[in-house]
Amino acid sequence: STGPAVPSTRSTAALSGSITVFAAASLTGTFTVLATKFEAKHRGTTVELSFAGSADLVTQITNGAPADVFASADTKNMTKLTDANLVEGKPVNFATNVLEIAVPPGNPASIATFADLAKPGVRTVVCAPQVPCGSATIAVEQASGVSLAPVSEESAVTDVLGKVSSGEADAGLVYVTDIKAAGSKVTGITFPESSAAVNTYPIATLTGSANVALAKAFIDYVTGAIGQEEFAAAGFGKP
Amino acid sequence: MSLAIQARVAERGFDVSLEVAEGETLAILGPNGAGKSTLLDIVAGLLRPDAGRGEWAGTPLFDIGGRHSLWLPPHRRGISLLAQEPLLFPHLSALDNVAFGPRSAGHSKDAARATARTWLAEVEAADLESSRPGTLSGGQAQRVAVARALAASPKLLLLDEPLSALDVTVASTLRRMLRRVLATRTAIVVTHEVLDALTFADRVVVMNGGAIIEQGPTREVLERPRHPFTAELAGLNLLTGTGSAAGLVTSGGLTIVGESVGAGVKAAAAVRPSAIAVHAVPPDADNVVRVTVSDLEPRGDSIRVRTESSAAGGSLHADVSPGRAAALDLAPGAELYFAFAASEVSIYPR
Amino acid sequence: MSLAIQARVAERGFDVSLEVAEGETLAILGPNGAGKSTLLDIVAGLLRPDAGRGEWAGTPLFDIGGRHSLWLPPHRRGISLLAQEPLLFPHLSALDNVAFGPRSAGHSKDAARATARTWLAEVEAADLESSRPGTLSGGQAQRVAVARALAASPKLLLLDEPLSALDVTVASTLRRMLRRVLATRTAIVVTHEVLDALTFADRVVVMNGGAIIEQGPTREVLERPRHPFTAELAGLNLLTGTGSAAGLVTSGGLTIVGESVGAGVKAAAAVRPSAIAVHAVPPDADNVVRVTVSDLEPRGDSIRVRTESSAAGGSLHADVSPGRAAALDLAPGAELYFAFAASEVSIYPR
Amino acid sequence: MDIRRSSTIPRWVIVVAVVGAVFVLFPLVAMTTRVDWPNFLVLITSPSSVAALLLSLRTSLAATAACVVLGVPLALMLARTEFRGQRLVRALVLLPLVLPPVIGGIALLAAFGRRGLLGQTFDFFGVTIAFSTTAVVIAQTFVALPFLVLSLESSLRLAGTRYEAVAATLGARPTTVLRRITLPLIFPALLSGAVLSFARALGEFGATLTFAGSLQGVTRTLPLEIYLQRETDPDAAVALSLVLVLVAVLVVGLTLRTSTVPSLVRRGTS
Amino acid sequence: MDIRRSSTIPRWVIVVAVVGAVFVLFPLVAMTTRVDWPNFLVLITSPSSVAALLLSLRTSLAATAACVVLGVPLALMLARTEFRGQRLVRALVLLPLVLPPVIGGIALLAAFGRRGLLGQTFDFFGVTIAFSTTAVVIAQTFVALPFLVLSLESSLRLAGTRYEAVAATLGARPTTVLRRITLPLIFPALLSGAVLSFARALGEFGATLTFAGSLQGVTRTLPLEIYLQRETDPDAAVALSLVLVLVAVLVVGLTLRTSTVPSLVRRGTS
Ligand SMILES: Nc1ncnc2c1ncn2[C@@H]1O[C@H](COP(=O)(O)OP(=O)(O)OP(=O)(O)O)[C@@H](O)[C@H]1O
Ligand SMILES: Nc1ncnc2c1ncn2[C@@H]1O[C@H](COP(=O)(O)OP(=O)(O)OP(=O)(O)O)[C@@H](O)[C@H]1O
Ligand SMILES: [Mg+2]
Ligand SMILES: [Mg+2]
Repeated sequence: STGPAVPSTRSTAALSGSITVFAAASLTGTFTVLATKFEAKHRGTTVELSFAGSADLVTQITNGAPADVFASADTKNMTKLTDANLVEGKPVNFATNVLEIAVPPGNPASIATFADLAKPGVRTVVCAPQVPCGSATIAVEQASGVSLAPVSEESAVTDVLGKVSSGEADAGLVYVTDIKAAGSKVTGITFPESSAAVNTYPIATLTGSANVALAKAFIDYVTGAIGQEEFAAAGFGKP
Repeated sequence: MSLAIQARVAERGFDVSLEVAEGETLAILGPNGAGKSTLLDIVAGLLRPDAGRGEWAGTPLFDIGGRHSLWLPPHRRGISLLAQEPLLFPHLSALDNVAFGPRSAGHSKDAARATARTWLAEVEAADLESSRPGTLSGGQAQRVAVARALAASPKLLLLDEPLSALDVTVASTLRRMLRRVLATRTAIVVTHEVLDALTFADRVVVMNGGAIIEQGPTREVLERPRHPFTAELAGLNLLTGTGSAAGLVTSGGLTIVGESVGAGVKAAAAVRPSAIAVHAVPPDADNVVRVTVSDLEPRGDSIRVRTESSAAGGSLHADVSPGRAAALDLAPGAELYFAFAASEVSIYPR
Repeated sequence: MSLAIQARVAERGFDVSLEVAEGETLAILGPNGAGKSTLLDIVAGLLRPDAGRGEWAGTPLFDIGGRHSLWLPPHRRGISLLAQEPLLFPHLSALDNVAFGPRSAGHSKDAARATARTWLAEVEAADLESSRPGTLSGGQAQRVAVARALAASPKLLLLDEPLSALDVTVASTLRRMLRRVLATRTAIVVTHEVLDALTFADRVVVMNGGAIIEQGPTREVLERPRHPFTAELAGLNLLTGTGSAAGLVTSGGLTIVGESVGAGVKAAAAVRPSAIAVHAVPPDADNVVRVTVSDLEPRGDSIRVRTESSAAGGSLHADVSPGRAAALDLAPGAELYFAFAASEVSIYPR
Repeated sequence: MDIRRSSTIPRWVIVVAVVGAVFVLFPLVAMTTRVDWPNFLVLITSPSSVAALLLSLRTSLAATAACVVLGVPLALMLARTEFRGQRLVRALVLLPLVLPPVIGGIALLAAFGRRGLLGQTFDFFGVTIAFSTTAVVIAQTFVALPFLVLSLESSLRLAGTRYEAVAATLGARPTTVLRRITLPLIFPALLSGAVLSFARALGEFGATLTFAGSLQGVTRTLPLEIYLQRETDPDAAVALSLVLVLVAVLVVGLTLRTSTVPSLVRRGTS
Repeated sequence: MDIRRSSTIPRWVIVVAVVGAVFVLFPLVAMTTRVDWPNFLVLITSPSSVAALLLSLRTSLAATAACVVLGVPLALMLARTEFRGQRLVRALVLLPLVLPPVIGGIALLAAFGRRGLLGQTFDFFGVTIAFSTTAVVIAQTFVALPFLVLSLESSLRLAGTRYEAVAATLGARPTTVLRRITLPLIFPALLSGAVLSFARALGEFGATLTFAGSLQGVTRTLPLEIYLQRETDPDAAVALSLVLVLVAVLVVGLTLRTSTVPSLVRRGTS
């Protein structure tokens, strides 16, 4: 995506060409903004973005997808790539996230605490243990001693949010940033037990990259001040 | 229990009104495309006319074009149709095809099959009962289709060329069977065979171009045809014209001597081809017509001489023996004289 | 350019070997299910026999059962088949149906259509050229199908009941047209009409139960039938037995007086129904057969009396006038005497 | 006995057909190279896999039945009647085919969900559809129905109405005609339509996920299980897919026989 | 003129058909209640939406063409020839139907990907298929082909070989028979099969995502765009789905006309 032609005073002549960034779907909003700003800053560069679930992206990359940078929603998926020797250098963590309770507007089931989610009659939706937010949920359950009986274990955050915002479920466990992104569709309820599971977002240059310089520059930008500002605005925590 | 139909199908130029009395068997004759199958389709309820009304046994069949349109679906008419194609259900055996009607009438499977077996035997197809339609020969399929139509034991039976595709032996057996079966039923039978009409029809209707052009008791229509098609069908020579004291004067000015039907009356004269003597020079006879040979056709023992005659206003034909044909040195284009006695001519108003 | 076929289809009990000379028109007669259409399908290449070989104009058509199996596909045989059903291509107009053959032979669209128009005119269907098959009457479709088969101008033409479903006028026109067209071609025509065989066949083959039971020049086979089916077809009474000095002795012990073919020879006697006089008491005649009436059938001018006779070893029929029928008080079951002169009997070895 | 059918199709058609077949089959073969064969049995016999397979079979069968029950009448209505807006209805019935699966689920939620248009009504009767096995069947039926309807409709049109008309003149009531003539005649098409629907239901994923959720033994069908396994263990996902493929091949192979083709130049066989 | 077809189908069939139609249509209607109408135009005219729509149309059309080219011969081979293993081939060709879309993508990668079985070969010729627009078309063709093949095969069987046989006796070579008889006769079925394929290609998501990736203007088709939009703005996703639905309705409505049904008791119309 080519950004608007904002005049830039600090364009670096060394940077040119284009890179493709594979980013977790939950980063769609922030990365789109960051890429635009980055292109404006370094005129003549192009940052192509491809979003999908982290696991999808890993599959694509291992199968030779032409990507330069990979931003994962968890360390587990990044590890798959480092194990496969597809990562150039060490991945850098650039953001964290914690769980929050999402309820439909009006909070029909009157949820106030994490323990409320286990009350009979409350339809709770969580992520399946296989996905990052699900493993986080399990960690929180273990830490708090509350065991949930969810009506559904979704494979993606979006699906949990969908169930809650449509009113199908009374409550769901998702990340803070997801609730923020959903706007008025759901209401977030923070709970102290969430600190038991902090999710980390790593980013890395890939070995197949044809423009390592630009890739490194983009990663620097993301982990830099402007990037952190953007992540904070979206609700992410510091790495 | 009588049928009265009056129907019009604009697209096919079809406009017919017809009545069939209870127990009567009506034969429909007519050239290809005359509208015979169309008529049966309308009566059976497979074709909806543009306008008209129909009634059978006191029940209205349809009434179209008035304020309230009425249409009785085929299955509620109690009328069974043997279409021009056998159209046997391909997934059922011959027996089950025939048993279909009785089954639909609510009979048990066994009863329906028993009935079906009886009818298959009637059409000499008992040995085919377990065959699939796909493995039947043309004539075998036709026989099973006839059995199927009859087994439905309808109050009104419509048969479209029931004996087509059948071999001579079976055709004559079936013709006799139909005579027996139709004697007690109301039926309409489309046929191209005069013999069929003679064997089982009480009355014939001759159609042409979507309309009825002649009708009446079978023998009367066939012996006194008013239309060239009917004459050809009956195997007669037809001369049309106006009655005169001597007999009849054709539009070509030829006088046919015979019994008079009164001067000025529109009349027709019929002559059997075998009653015509063929001569190379004008003979001495009551009636002599000069003709030009158009075609010669071997017919077993005899040769049919087809001719054109401007005086007679059409074509005439006569049968001669091969010996006579050789003696006359017949060939298309030859000029001949057809002669026949006044007593061999039948003249009647038309 | 002659055809030689020898083929066996076990499933249908079909086993035939047949030759057709160049330019010859062969008529195939036989009851339903005799295997007539099967034979044509094999020659055309639509049915693969279990065993046999075929050759046409020096080219092998098939050779099955030997070491090397050979099979020439239909489109490379130069043989066109008019099947028993018209099977017009439903998506093409009548004209394009007829033009299909010429087009496939590589002619230009216009040339093919011109040819098609000629043939449509020949079958009196020129006015139907733009009609879709779905809107044709049964006879109209049959005519177009005939035109389509002829327009392919094949070297060998196979016609399965070409004149079925046609009205009398068209049938006689087409019969004459076929006589003209087939005169110069090699053709096999399946028919149930003796008249067809007489009109255009040089030779007839009579089939029954998948085999050829009689063959020979048309007139000879029809005048001296050896098989009851052929006799029925020819409209003759057939009595079979052994030759004797007086003429022939049937298996029932009845002696038929006529010319002798030699004692002990297997022989048959043919008598025309119109040559038989019907009597209530035994008359004085060369031949008198006692019979029991099985059925009466009106036939226009006359009534056909069908009877059974144990002495004659089968059924016999005679034609009587309605007046005579009334005088004899005919009814099924009545006992009668059939009488005929020795000169009216044709006795021949079989 | 009938014509050796091979002789009527041009040879180049066979060549292209083989290319087409290879195009479809090659990826499937290639997939087997990605299967972790040593652990194959362990992977596919895990409790969650077995539960998912059984649930998938149950729901797909139920969905296929629902498709037949609803789809046959729909196809008949489209093929055998004429009414205004028929083309629109045909186009709309096709839609679940083109809807991205997830959006199909959203549409179902909007209709039958707790806050959906009919949700109140259901709630009133104490019925909750979401998160239940019923929801899975509904989602599968929704996406699979168009397959049955479309393949059946074109067959019904091709079969024509001639035999039905004959049956009616023999006194058969419409229901009898349907049962004894129409359905038997198009049975091969009905079967292949049902198999198509079954296959589509078996592979259904997005709408189920969105509309029904994903709980082992209740709503987590095999495709959902595969999707989930992929997060942790792509090998297991491929192995499970192979199971799905095998089930499908079995079902399809056992039901879709080569139906007998009517013989050639015979009357009455149309 | 022919029989009023409505009279031959029982009334209860209509009732069930209406239930079936409502079952499919109701969720679609309900979906429109979830559309953010005030922002509808803005949402669907964003550059990324338009790019996705255009890409979807282009690739779906290409995939449909590929389906016709490969599918017609395949259907002919399945319907008109007999060979050992035919049932297996038929079952296998059906598979892409049942494969969960993502697994379909994995299979395609295993076959045509850079590390796939054929990848080396392609690489050698300097061709990279995966993650290109070609890959999108391949993925769509892979999942859409079975639709065409199956609906065509049953129609071919139903149509029978009688007209083809007649054409052959009139001297037509197999290719002529195919072009002038077989294809015209089954044209309605071919059309509906092609529409089915197009619709399936248009809605294709999982295999595309895995095999082709999601790059705006290159591989991000409308379903992928919808998926992505859903992460950030579910309303936009629903609105875009509506666009997809409209496109599908248009295409289907314009192509699938009520084909004329052959008349009833007429000869030669089969
Ligand atoms: N479906 C149709 N649509 C339009 N016209 C038709 C249709 N069917 C028949 N016709 C036309 O209607 C006329 C009458 O056809 P019909 O089938 O009734 O003739 P028929 O008397 O039965 O002839 P045949 O002796 O050949 O069977 C013909 O001119 C025919 O072309
Ligand atoms: N497809 C088939 N499969 C098996 N048997 C068949 C098949 N077609 C025909 N037969 C059988 O083969 C025999 C010969 O049939 P064929 O059609 O050749 O008879 P035909 O002489 O043409 O009779 P018709 O005068 O009735 O047309 C019949 O007994 C018939 O039942
Ligand atoms: Mg007719
Ligand atoms: Mg035959």
